[in-house]
Amino acid sequence: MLGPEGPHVTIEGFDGPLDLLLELVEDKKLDILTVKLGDLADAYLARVRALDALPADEVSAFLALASRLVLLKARSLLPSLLPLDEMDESESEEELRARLLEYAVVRERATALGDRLRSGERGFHREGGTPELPPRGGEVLALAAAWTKVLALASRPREEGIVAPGERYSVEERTAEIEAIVAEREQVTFTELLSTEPTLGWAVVTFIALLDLYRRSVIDLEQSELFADILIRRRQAA
Amino acid sequence: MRSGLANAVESVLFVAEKPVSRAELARVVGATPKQVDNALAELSTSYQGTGLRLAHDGDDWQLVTAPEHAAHVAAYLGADRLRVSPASLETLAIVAYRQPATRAEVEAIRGVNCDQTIYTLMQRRLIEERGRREAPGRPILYGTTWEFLECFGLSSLDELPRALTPEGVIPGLGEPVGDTRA
Amino acid sequence: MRSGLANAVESVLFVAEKPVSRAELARVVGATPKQVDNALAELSTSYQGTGLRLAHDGDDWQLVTAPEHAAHVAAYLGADRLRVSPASLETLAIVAYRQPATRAEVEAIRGVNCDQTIYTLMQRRLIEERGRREAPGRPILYGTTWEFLECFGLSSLDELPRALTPEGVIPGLGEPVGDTRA
Repeated sequence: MLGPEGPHVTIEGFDGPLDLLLELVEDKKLDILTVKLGDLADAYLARVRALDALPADEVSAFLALASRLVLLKARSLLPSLLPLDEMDESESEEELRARLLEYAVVRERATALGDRLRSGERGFHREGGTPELPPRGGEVLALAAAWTKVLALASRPREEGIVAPGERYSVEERTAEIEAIVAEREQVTFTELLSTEPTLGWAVVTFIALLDLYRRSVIDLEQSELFADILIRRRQAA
Repeated sequence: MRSGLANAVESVLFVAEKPVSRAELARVVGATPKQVDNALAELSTSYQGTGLRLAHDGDDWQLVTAPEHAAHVAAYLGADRLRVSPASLETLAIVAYRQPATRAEVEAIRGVNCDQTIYTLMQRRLIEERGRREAPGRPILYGTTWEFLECFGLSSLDELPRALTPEGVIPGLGEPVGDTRA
Repeated sequence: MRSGLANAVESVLFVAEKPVSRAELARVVGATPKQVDNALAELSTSYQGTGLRLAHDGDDWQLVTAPEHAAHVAAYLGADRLRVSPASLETLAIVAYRQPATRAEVEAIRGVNCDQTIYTLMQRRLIEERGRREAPGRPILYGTTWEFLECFGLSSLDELPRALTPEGVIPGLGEPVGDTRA
């Protein structure tokens, strides 16, 4: 038994008066349906007597059943002495038998359940495992397309010496170029600025030039959302 | 060959972290409840001889592992075996076969006070409250849980082991339900 | 008819909250790794035409739902949960096809700073850290995750579609790995 069973006391292996009575029936290999329950009175009393330290709240239940069994026994021995209406008041043998039968079924079921539990053959459900719910529904073809795109981007003619783009492109020249473009068109996108020479070095130089122009308040930069194209706008004279 | 609907239901039950009702299944797979019933029956059959089972408690459905592989799953999860005292098992048996049942009914059958065993079973989540009976005193009704089905390796209450002894009808307790199930 | 071992493996993978290694599977079902391989192959075949799939990342195995039922699963879990920007998708593609990859490599290919996209992808658990490269600065290596496979309905990285154009070797970045798989 795991955990406290608290105030419920199991007396010498008996879970209650009915349990003890059923035990007697089974011990004596009697059939609940045919046995005269009153005949068990002596054996029942003997077993109750043998139980030491009966807890107070259980005693009455044991004794109530014992007295009922004694009554049933007395009635079978001296049927004429007991008026009929009095018998109706007490629990009849048939009622007790029905209760015992019901209890026998419960105990059989409890045993069957206990056997199942002991066999360890149980089911397990899935806990789910991903409480934050990872994203789903990704388009694998979109992923492949993105890969294709970056491959195309990466395989474009590259400037020699990716490490030192400044040697090939002049930030000053590029700044002047961009200044001329916005002076003429008012606004241009970053993508457009890159399209003339789509290399990494060119992009870096263009970006630095833009930062410089922004710092000098020549242009305003706008980006509607992260990774959206950058819009370069000529700043209006104050 | 399984139907697409059965597979859709399977996918949903697989990701579900709790039992899914028939109505909810119908909604998410875009089918009628009747079609879902067929899909569930189809799945249930196809899980025979596999490591999975389709379990249900009323109209709620859940995928669980097959009881015969419990030892391996327990080894993986490091799960302890559940122990229940004989006294608690009796109370559990009464609740399981007669549910919903009140404490008074359980005590009438067992002939002893069942406060503690009911408390213990509630703590282990093998039984739970199921509202109250519309009767004097409005006594609490108890029924078994999903945990109960899982712990005992049952796919549904229909699989409760049957008793061999014929069951008596106790006056005042109404018809027992256990052995009249299909 | 499936073998008992395949069913045992299925039970364990079903309850597992994360991918289970071949060695761990062998331990809990009490079989040799070689027998586990056979059981996994058996399972993989039997999931054809069902709502489940057996996915693996190297020697780590996991049960997932079949990609064709993603819509129903999403309907159950609450709408389409994937929102990946084109920029993030590019970064993800680079990591997926070249893994493990460093941030510098991703940036060299995309030509833009990728701090934010890498952070976003990490947060969404589509990529994860995979140790560090033994090189100056010991840069962090990134690779794709289980969630990535699930998200894109892939059973393994071998199933990544090939690039639509012939892939060149990118100077200074070493051999690409994506299309040399399979």
